[in-house]
Amino acid sequence: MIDQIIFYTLAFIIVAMSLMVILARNAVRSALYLISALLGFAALYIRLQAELLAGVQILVYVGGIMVLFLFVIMLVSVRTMEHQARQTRQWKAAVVIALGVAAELIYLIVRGGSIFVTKQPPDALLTKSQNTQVVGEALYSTYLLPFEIASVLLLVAMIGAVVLAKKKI
Amino acid sequence: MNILVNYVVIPLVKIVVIVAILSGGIAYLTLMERKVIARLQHRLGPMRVGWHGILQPIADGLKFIIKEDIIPIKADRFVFTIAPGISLVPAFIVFSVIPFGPPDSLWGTGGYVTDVNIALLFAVAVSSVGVLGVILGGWASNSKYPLLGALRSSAQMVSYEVAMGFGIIGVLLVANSLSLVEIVEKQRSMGVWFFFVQPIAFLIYYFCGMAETNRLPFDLPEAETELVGGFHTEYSGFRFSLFFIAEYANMITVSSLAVTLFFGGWLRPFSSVAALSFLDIIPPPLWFVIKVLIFLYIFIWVRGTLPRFRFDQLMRIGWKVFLPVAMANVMVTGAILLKFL
Amino acid sequence: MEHDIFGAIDEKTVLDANQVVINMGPQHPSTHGVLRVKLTLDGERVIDTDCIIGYLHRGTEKIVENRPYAAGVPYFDRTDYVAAVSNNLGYVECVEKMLGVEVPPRVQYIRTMMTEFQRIASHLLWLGTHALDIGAMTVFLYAFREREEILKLFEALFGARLTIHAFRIGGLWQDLPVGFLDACRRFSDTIGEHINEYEGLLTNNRIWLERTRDIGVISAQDAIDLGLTGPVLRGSGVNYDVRKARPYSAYADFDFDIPLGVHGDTYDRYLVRIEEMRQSNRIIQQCITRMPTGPIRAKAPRVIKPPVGEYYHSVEGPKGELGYYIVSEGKTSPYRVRIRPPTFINLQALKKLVKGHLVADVVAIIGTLDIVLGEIDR
Amino acid sequence: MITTNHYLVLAAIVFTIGVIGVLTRRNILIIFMSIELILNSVNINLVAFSYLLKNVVGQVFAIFVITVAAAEAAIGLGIIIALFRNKETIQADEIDLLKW
Repeated sequence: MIDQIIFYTLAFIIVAMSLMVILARNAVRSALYLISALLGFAALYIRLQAELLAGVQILVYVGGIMVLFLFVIMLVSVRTMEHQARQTRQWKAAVVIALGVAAELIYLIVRGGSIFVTKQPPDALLTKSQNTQVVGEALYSTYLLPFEIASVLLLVAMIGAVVLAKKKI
Repeated sequence: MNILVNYVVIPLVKIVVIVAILSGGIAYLTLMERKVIARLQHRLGPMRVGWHGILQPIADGLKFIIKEDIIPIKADRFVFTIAPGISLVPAFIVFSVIPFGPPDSLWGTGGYVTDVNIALLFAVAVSSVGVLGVILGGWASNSKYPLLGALRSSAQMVSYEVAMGFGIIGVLLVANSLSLVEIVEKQRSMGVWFFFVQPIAFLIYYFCGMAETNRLPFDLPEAETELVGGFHTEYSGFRFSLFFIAEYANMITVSSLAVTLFFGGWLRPFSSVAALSFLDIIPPPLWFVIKVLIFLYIFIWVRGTLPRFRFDQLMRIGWKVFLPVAMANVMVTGAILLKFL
Repeated sequence: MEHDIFGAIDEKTVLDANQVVINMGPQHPSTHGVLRVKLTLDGERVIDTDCIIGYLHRGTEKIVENRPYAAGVPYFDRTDYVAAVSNNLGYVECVEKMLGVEVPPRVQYIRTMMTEFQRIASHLLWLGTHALDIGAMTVFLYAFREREEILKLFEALFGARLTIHAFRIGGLWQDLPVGFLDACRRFSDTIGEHINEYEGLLTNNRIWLERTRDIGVISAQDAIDLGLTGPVLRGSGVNYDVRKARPYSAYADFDFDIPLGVHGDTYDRYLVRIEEMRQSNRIIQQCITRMPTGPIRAKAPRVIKPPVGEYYHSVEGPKGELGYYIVSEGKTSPYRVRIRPPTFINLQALKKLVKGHLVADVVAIIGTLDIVLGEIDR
Repeated sequence: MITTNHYLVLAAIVFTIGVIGVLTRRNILIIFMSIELILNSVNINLVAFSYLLKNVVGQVFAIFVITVAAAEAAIGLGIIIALFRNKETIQADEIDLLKW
């Protein structure tokens, strides 16, 4: 019961905020709604016993990426464009196609859901205070190569961003 | 029924108590700041409201509430209105994971609202949300000085967060846990405060904490003599006071985390030395408060002494001094732990 | 870029993605009054500055042209209102020069002493506000503590604290009150320690050094070309001080040094002013010990009608060469009075000094120029 | 009773919202934020399966996704700034040099 209340509340928040992201007139408002949605995601992760991920989500997404977004939004003063049309010309077709895809996805999930063992919510995935450790172990043993690649990716992105944004180096 | 009591009633009571204490503490922190700064400057500070200005915070609070709440006509009303809240709420939320007393205190419910296994990450992550309030407030004012302040703060807070995070990792390596309660327990079982194990990490954490809370010498986002108050230039009355409270709450957060991570939280000094057990006459939460007060005093002391950095100098120190030193600290700590333990 | 007199911001600059035009002042805590600086910024870097002045214009020069000579003195309290004594001295001595009046030595000594007190007071105010602009708030209150003592001395001798009307043409309003010299001695014995206190907070402070070193550098040649005077000029190493170059009052009698800077940056100007306070104190001490006795008024005519001609007299104010150019037609009021305001001319250097620096440096540079808008706008 | 299906459906909905945002909005920044939504919906799937299978791999991959999102945000926003400098617009359909 509590489970359901929590899930549906969070789901409602996430969906509503996601909708607001794409409907808002102003990019800053959009960012604000996206932040709310991201916090909702973080709460869901806690619900799914991925505490580390929840923390990372808030730290990296809300405290980092969204700050970057707001920074850029402020730099490219978007207010001047508030009065122009929000949508591109092909928006009706886009919505129809996207909804079609969604219907298909949901149909498949519901029909194919029985493939998954969905009878019981399993016991605690991992006992308290070990989630971080287990994720860390996986990252540094089995997934060491992807981890290193990710770090290189970040380095490349950093250099790329500097090169792109800097007028003269 | 038991669940209801354990997971709703008891935490709720604790939350109410902590929020009440914190609000009062913040109010009197402003008085403490004014008094301490005044003493540093051969002044008396507030003297009129009550005995030696003891009721000054109440008068200030009242003034903030009854002042007109001005919203500039060109401002983005919605964002402008909620920005102080965004800044304030995370500052308070962090206290949900900070332990004020040992787990067996308070009739076995623990001297904290909750002990989560990612408490430290949670604290750092949530306090990083507060910067959004500053940025949005500066943007929504639709005025140039606040915008400059917002730009400064977004750059400053993001970069100091990185160094701060690396500083904390040093503690994590030693403590082997993200739970703040366990970190303190570890300091008890090791018989030494982590400050003596990780002095560099502490210094980095504390300086970055000063930067994160926009205090001198890092108060560039609000620099009143440059940016006329920075992001809160256009704010007045109650909304301004929310930003103000958030800043002071953040000061308490940084001090509390510093105490918890580096100075043994609620532990008395030399908790492993039995000969000093007479110190136990002071209850653990009080030890915690005493230590926090010392750090708050240092905040104020620094403000009374130092000039302000310039923006490029600030960024240079963050990226070129604190971050490399913090990283080196992590590596050296890791190497020592691997070699000897 | 042309701008109209009200400094209206033209649209193109606003739309340029990289540049922001920002108004610093006239209501800004660090523009020391009502200076308005229009900054063109690229991020936080200053590309261009425009000073817009005149918010405090009261037409002092024109008013004085319609007053008797003696009635002109109080108006000059209000030009550089933090250094009223120096302003009075310049005007009074200029008129005395026109009349050919020789004032008694006691008057000269008192005038010199009070002017040096005024220099210390003015520098203290500068130090306090300059430090506050850079963020060191405690120095501000320390400096004001000592300035208060000086203002008390002024009150005892002149009857007022800020706009003093210190001197009269031909002498003084009253002789030194009883115990005044002792009070002066007490002050002058302690000020040295207090100056050490300020220096302890600032001179070797890393942040202070970072904020002031190599900020707003001006070379000796540029400083001369711009006509800068006072500590701003001496900070660049040019040895020019009216007190030494063209001694007036009793300055020829005293021993004092002119501190000089080397690099011409904000830090050097800071050091120069700090040292000037010490030197002023030296002069004060010499004044106290060698204070002559005698009359406090010269024989000046009751109705002042200087002979026809043009006269210029300048003194070393706290902020630079403070000159008075008076044209007389032989009537009871001057035909033309023109002040050479040191800060008005020093302010010209702002554009040059600020270029390429950050917004925070603009504040430091305005502070280091030690401007007073009462004098700039007159 | 909340099953994995619930999470999957939620993820699908958010994914669709993101796709609609990308396809319909003109403001590049909002398109970008829609992409973040899509990435997050994928993360929900990963974490939900991680929970279901009692396997931490899902969370590991979610962390990789967040890493990629961070890299992408840095680069993307850099591109937007460069674009804005040159074109003075951030409307997607005004940047159409590659169109016929």
